[in-house]
Amino acid sequence: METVAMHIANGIVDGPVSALFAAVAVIALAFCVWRARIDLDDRLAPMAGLVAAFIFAVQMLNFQVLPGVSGHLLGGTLAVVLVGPWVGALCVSTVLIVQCLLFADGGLTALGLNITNMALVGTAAGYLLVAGLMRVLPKTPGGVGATAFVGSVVGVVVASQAFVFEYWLGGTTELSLATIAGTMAGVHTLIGVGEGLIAATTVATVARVRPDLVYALRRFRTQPAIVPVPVAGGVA
Amino acid sequence: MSLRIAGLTYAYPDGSVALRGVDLAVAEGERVALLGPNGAGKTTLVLHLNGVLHGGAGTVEVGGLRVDAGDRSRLAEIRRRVGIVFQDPDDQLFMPTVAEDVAFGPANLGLRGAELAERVDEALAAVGMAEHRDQVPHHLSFGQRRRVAVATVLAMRPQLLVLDEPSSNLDPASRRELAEILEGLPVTVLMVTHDLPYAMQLCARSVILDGGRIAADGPTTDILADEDLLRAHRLELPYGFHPVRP
Amino acid sequence: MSLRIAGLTYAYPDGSVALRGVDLAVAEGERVALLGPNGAGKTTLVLHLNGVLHGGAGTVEVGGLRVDAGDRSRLAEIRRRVGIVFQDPDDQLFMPTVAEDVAFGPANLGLRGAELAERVDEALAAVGMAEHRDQVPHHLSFGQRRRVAVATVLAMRPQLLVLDEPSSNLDPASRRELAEILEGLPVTVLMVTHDLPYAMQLCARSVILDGGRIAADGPTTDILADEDLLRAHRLELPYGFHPVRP
Amino acid sequence: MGAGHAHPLHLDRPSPVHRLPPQVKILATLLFTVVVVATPRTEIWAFGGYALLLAAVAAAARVPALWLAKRATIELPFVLLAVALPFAGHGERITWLGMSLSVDGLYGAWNIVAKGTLGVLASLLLAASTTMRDLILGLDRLRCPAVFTQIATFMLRYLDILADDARRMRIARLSRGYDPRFLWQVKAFAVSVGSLFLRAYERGERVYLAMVSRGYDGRLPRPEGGGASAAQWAQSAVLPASAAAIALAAVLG
Ligand SMILES: Nc1ncnc2c1ncn2[C@@H]1O[C@H](COP(=O)(O)OP(=O)(O)OP(=O)(O)O)[C@@H](O)[C@H]1O
Ligand SMILES: Nc1ncnc2c1ncn2[C@@H]1O[C@H](COP(=O)(O)OP(=O)(O)OP(=O)(O)O)[C@@H](O)[C@H]1O
Ligand SMILES: [Mg+2]
Ligand SMILES: [Mg+2]
Repeated sequence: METVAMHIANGIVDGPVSALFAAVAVIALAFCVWRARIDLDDRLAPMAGLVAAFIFAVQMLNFQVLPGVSGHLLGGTLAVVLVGPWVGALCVSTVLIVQCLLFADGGLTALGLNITNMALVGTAAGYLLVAGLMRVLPKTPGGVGATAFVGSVVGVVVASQAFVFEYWLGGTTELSLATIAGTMAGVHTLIGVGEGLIAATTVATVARVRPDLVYALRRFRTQPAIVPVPVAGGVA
Repeated sequence: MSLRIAGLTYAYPDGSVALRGVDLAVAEGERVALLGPNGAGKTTLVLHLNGVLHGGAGTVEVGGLRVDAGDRSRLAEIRRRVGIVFQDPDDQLFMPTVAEDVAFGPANLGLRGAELAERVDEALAAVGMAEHRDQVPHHLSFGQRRRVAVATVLAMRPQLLVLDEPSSNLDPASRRELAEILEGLPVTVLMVTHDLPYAMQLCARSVILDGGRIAADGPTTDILADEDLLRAHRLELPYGFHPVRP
Repeated sequence: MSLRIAGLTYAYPDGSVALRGVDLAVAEGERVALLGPNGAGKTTLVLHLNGVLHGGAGTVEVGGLRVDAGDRSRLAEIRRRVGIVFQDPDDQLFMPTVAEDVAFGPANLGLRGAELAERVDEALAAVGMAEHRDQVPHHLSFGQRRRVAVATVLAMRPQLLVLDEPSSNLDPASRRELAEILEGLPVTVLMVTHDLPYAMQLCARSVILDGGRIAADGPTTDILADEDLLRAHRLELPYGFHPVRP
Repeated sequence: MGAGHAHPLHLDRPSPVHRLPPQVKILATLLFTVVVVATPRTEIWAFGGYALLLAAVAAAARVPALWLAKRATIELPFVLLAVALPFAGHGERITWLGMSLSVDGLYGAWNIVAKGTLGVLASLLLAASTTMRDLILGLDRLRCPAVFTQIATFMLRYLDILADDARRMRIARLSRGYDPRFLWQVKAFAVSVGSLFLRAYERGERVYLAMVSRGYDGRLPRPEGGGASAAQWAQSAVLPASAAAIALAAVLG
């Protein structure tokens, strides 16, 4: 069976469930806006813009996962590592809104669903994993890179399962849920690996040259302003 | 607008130290040239004058107001008074057309309508770019982009004008025209330049910065006449140039 | 390596015509200065010399090989021979460290190991940037970036060296050192510059480009002595400069 | 993505639709899509009516049908899904040309194709007639929280920078003898993605500082006026209002 790419179109999930998730998205994003105010200082604003642009650019690259099945990257974990969970969720949502309005990618009425899956669920899963892993892994570029890789794979797969849940609630056609869940998980593991590789190299490069820009490393820094560059930890 | 810098120190996030305790005072209406070798810290110093860079030690005061990254309203007031022409015009231009880019600053100052249009026209005419007003800035030649960059700052009518290598990449006539504009402006000017004849022409006083420290400060004619001093800081008068007093 | 340009015409995708039939021949070993006002088309011309820009009318021949965007292997050969230092150093530098950036070109020419390392060291030493070899290029000062940009091209030992405003943003000592390097190289040089004294010092012949056309071509001393010609093309000798024959 | 912040789907035309303020267009598109999605899938003729409405808008906006058709292929993955549904669906089945098809699956396929296509066409018309900057202005006037418009403004700016830096890096590589056929390896690609990110960030940071130096405080200066007149609201309300009328007629009739 062909698999749904990540951006849900109009008419796949019925009206009431779409409306329900639109409400979920609005409430959750309002919370993120409130929390992001604390994070979003002068420097984080351009960083958030760049992360959004980067996600936007990589989402335009649709690549073939299996014959007949294409997918694209989601970028949630990358955002979380660089700008933190709250601003990260806002970055991904901004990309989804602009894509939906200007690129006709993802249905306008499915925007709530898409934001829930990609900007909230995927990002949250990625963040929890990153926060956990950063406690045990070394705080080096290699360590952050590895964290970003694992976080991306898990984040993408969890986001795809959120779609299965929504389809179970309000799918417009009855289909075998087990088949959908299995296919989505399989395909998105592959997408997740691709995404993980890009996220890991990007994050490791940034961590090596500008560790001050990596949100996930900030909590562990002793001196806030001037830190000598740590020696690279073996990631390309 | 006077300028007073005391004990300014700064290191970039990657650890390279660019300023190591700079003291400098510029009186209102003075035109001062800031000279020094590549990597001396000139651009880093310039970026402190309106709080774009901050976080090291030392203080900067503009017209009696202390530049403090924490105090946003005071910072906004300082940015109204201080105009900086960046060394790389690509950093300065970001709007979709030349005219919009020049209008950006004055519009942020609250200008609207005819008054705004007049400022834009005047600034573009001053740098000879009026006929390019509707073009995309990054589709211009490098020298044209630098001229627009100068216009974006002139349009704000700053009281302290800071220029980072304004004459580089300008054709000789534009270089002279810019000198004439600067000479006609009744404002304080701090000009970073490697073009010693230009410094001589425009600024009565020169300051040499090297290795993040002030190495010399005095009348331009004296500084440019001191060959040993110049040589010690990788400065020298160009081939064929014979200093004459203005 | 000789250069022959015939009837070269080019318009940018947005319709602005930058070159309107340029004819120019440079003999092997000659050093020629390319002068002209901002927006004359100098950079556009330079970018045709190794096929980065193409698609207009006319032909460019380098050492007898015609530059043809369709023929990849010939283009690769031409890019091996022609080294271009871009006007904006940010256009030139892209690798994570200075040394890797300088090594990029020679490595593409097939050099490896000790030979490669030697080329890199030599080029960095020539521009005085050896101690910055492990830094990130875009964390350097503007002038330092320009010096590294020159090194990336010197390391390839091109036979035709094209420099777009090489002296801008260099401190005066680096400006002279670059002149000495260029004078010592046994290669053909085409140098775009607004720095007329520099052109006088380095190039026996000068060409004026204006509005996409060649407006004058002759010995530099003659061209720089013709005040009316200079004035007609927004060129003029700087304040305090008195031309003396070298 | 360059001049005037147009985007690949923008068609620069002098038309009454292009001249409408962005906020009224966004709202009209949203309401229209909601009506379409809310229409029961069995009301087949209503969807024909919606298609006619969009055709009228396309004509007014001077957007060619072929252009729309080509851009609408973004929907293809869903159409493929729809084709599979009649085979995979459950419940009552009918036989057509020797194939056993699920009735629920057939309706499901129709539902996805019809609502999906109408939604994509409506968004395409919005995209064709609105630049990215206008869209952000429109969202701003619709009281979208400033965090979003600020991120979107920077995103827009960075897309230019990313494209520009990617182009510069490509020219720099080519000029120094790089032959992508030989050296296209995962590592080279990954390294260049990482350094592109960093480079774009640092350039963007400098641009941001330059904006701040000229008094930027998180909001682009709004072009004067720009509020929509009552007539403009009325004009754009025609689309969702007629759609709603069609929906009502279909459901009641
Ligand atoms: N973004 C940066 N990150 C790290 N180090 C930097 C950065 N920018 C500059 N530096 C370093 O700080 C020092 C001072 O640089 P600055 O740009 O202030 O020099 P400058 O005097 O303006 O030189 P130039 O005449 O070449 O423009 C140099 O050693 C440079 O390598
Ligand atoms: N990318 C571009 N797109 C459109 N037009 C361009 C572009 N780059 C340059 N132009 C135009 O082409 C003409 C020639 O530009 P070019 O950059 O070759 O000038 P130049 O002689 O190098 O000037 P300068 O001395 O300022 O560097 C100018 O009118 C310029 O506005
Ligand atoms: Mg500088
Ligand atoms: Mg040029």
